[in-house]
Amino acid sequence: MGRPVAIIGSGQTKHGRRFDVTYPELVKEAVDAVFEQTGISPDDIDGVVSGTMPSMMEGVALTHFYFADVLRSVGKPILKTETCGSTGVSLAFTGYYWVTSGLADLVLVVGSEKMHEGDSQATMTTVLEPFYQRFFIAGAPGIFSMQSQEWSVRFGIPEEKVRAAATRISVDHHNDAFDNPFAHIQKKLTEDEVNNARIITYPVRLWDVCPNSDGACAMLFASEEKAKELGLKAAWVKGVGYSGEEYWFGDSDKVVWQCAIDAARQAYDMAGIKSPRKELDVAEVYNPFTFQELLYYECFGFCDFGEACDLTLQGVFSRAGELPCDPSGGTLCTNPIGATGLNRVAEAAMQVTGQAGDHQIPGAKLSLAHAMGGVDQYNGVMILGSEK
Amino acid sequence: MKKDFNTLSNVIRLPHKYAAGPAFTKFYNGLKEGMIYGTSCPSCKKTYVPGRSYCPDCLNNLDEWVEVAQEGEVVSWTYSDKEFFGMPGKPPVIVALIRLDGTDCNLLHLLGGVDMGSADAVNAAFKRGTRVKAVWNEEKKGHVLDIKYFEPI
Amino acid sequence: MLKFGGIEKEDKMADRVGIVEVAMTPGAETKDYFLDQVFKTTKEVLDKAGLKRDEVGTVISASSDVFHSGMSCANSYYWDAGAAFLKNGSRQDGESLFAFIYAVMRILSGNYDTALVLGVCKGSENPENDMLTHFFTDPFYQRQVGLNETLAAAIQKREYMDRYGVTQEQCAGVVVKNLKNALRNPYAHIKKNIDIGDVTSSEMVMDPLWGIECAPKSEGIIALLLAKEDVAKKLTDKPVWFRGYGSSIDKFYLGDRDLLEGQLPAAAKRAYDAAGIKEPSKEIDVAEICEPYAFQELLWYEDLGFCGRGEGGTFFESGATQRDGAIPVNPSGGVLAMNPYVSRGLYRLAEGFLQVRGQAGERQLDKTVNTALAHSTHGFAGQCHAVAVIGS
Amino acid sequence: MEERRDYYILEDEVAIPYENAYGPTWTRFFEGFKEKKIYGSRCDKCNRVLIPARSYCPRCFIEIDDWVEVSQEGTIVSWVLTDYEYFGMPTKPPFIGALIKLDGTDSNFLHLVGGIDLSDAEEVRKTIRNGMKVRAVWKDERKGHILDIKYFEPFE
Repeated sequence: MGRPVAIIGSGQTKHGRRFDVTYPELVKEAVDAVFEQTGISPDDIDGVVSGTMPSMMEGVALTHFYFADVLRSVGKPILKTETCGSTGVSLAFTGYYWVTSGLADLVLVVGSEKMHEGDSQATMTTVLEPFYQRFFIAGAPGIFSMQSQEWSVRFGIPEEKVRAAATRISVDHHNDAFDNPFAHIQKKLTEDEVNNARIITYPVRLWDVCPNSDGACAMLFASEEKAKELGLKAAWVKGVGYSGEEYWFGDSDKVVWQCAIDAARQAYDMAGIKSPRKELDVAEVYNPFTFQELLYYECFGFCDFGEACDLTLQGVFSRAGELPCDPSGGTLCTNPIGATGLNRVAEAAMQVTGQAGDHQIPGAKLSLAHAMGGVDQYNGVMILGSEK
Repeated sequence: MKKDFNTLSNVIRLPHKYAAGPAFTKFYNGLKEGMIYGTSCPSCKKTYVPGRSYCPDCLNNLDEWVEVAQEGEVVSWTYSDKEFFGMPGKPPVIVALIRLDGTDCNLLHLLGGVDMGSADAVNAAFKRGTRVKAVWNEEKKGHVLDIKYFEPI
Repeated sequence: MLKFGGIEKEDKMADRVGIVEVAMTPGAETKDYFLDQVFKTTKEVLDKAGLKRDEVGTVISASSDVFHSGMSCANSYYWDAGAAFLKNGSRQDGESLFAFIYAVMRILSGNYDTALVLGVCKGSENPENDMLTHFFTDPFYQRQVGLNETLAAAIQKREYMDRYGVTQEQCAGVVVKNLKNALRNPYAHIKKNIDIGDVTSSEMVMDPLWGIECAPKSEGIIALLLAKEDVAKKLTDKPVWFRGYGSSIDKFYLGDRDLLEGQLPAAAKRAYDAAGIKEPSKEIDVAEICEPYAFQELLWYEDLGFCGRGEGGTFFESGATQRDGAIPVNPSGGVLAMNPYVSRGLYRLAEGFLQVRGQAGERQLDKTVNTALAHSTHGFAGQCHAVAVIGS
Repeated sequence: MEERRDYYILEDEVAIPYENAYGPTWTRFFEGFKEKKIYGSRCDKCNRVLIPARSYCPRCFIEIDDWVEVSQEGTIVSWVLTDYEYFGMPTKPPFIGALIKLDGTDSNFLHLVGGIDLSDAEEVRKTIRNGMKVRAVWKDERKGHILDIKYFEPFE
């Protein structure tokens, strides 16, 4: 094991259609926020990690060049991490490894996306090669619909029950988002509105799907000595896990989803977690689609396969439940892709440091953050704790 | 780029809408009026052009807008008589760094108003420090190339 | 003891990281399918080390979407071809030495015994590099003026000649040296025996840059296997050790920068400090420098501390950087001979590795090579630099 | 946050041309298509038949050169009806994308399910289900392209 690593602050932008600023200006908002919140001088940073999803989504390639000034990285070492949808959590891993390896004491990590400047589905089409898969997968909704459909059929969960559980998740999270000042979509929804919303790709309806958001998230990773010296509240990195599967969508099972199971297992092993539902106080699960959140409960061992719908309907994963999931409203309400995973980590860190404001889970000491990327291809999980 | 083995053409098309934000909007609006705007940083006292919302040195937010001189000195340039992707207009073209009077950075723009028949001719017309001034298009659309080029004074 | 991906590990940090093996493709266009090439290269490096796929700890790759055959989220595509099935991996964008240092970090953390580092760029499937570097620009200002990497380099070159009296002949000399060195390199893409007159009489692409002074667009898939000290010693008799690394990035707008006082000295200082190098020109036995434009090699000599400011041209003329000089630079032929944009940094590192191991074939230097430097740059006029020092 | 209408928005569309090499693997696979044959490859080690045919097994990480012609019939593993359109979409909606387990293979083949009326989604959902048998329907004119198979059509 390397040195202990602490997250000592995070900054998020307000999310939405941010045509009031340029892309670097948006990034600057998050970076400025984390320095303001912590009182740390940018001069004290040893290095910077930057990341977006595919940089061509916004029509600018290798965006660390574009953001060099606003990242406060001029004259400093820089890394640029990109792993598709899981970029955010991979960014956090890069910050973690830079510090735990002993090569840096204080690292700034920044994720961003300005999705309204591009076309997300058109971009995702280019994740698929032109020989074979590109013709058959209709953007992200198509993939997730196939996955959730296969899952519910395999475990014999009645369509109505899946719908009811997904609706519960949608209504709850859109409600939760009112308590998150950074959230993009804040909307009071009734069950009827969700159930009868426009179909995107069956069974996915409008309110089952995350929005396109513009936003950025910045975070500071510090060594133990540095964290003590600065005297800031720390969320300690207790575990990291990441796993990826074959590129071809048909090569691996997306229901008993090995890369999701493995990512969580690696992180739990490292954090010494045996019984995640009991031991975790809060989870920020990457939930671009309501149905996928249900599947993650099962893959992450929050419950057995086939149980997620029942437990969701019993309120186990609600704000007041046994293991609250996405009290921030999650990806479902806010999705600036390259920042989304980092938002999950920021929220998980805020929870265990008691800084989550109106969506604080009282007494949270151990939290999980997660992101997913590729064509249902990889998952990353980070466990944070209030104690080293 | 036809190859002697079988390839599949894979043309990536992506639509974009770039938010110019207040700073570029103000800069473009200035160009429409035939003015070049910069911003000054209250801490380092430097003036940057194009005007922008933050100082690249201090990272302060900037809101002190100043109209800058339309004359300055050539710092460096390159001449090309070949077409290249993204080229402004048709060849030949001279792209240059120009230090406008009173500013503290170089403006990337075009040189012109000289014989552009060959590199030798161009290199005879310009030297480091050659004084140049902005030449504007008749019709100004709020675009960087509303300034047609900078020509020797 | 902790478990990572099913492998039991000792609960302690690693102190040294060694490069165990390397495999790479030649630069020329092939009709091979992308994934087949990635698989073959990855398999080759594992076979050389006698390692099975499931024994690999972590996989860190470098690739960049615009330089990636028209595929976004580049690492999705080659994830399994790069041996990463059900592994904990990640990817760096733009610069492959970034992937190297990230892999080093993962081993130093103690979480992994071995790391596979990949650089992936099938240049033959991409349009011209400058069509892609054009998209490094901001959409509002520099893109409208047509900026790309060659254009930025041409402007930088004129400033360099103007401020320090560096001559066209000196720049041409770099082309001659590197393309000639490449004749010995089976992995090089462009190799030629030419003289200075051939260069100075060739066509200008962007005055004052000749076309031949600009790096080509090459194919390059490369894999290196790294391991912590005790594992490295088990896997090979001749590990080459990581000694130091540094990187640094400059401001974005070309006009906000002094193009001759860039960030390479800062990057180099970090690497030298980590490696304990005080006099680079004496302590470094071979340097592999990233010179996508020939004149940049001269400027980078200065920035790396091989000679004083403005002396790059005369230093070159002294012969110091020739194969038989005091500090040979780019015995592989450098980037002028082989330019797979994203993976070129790892190609520099691989050449340094082979030279230290004494396995550089015909291009092996006629002296003991203990310490090698690998440098890479990307962005306009060297906006970002990375330097790695490795040694026996 | 509200968009400020008085700030400029620069609109642009980029088209970047790439040329992707088929290489021996795709060439052989698509040559098969011209002759109405679907090829998979069998891994010597895990004995799985993988489709599309390929040169290596991602899990065993060994080279494969055992090409086998696979069945043109199989079962639907999962499917999705797509009836929305976005920029640059390569297949015009409505269409059904599906994972199909071809008989005797060990990975799922991604392709279209068709040959039925797609205009009414409710009707489609009554017709198509997981586990349903489907078979390949070929185009008359085949160019060595993935869409030489028009779609897979249900049969019982």
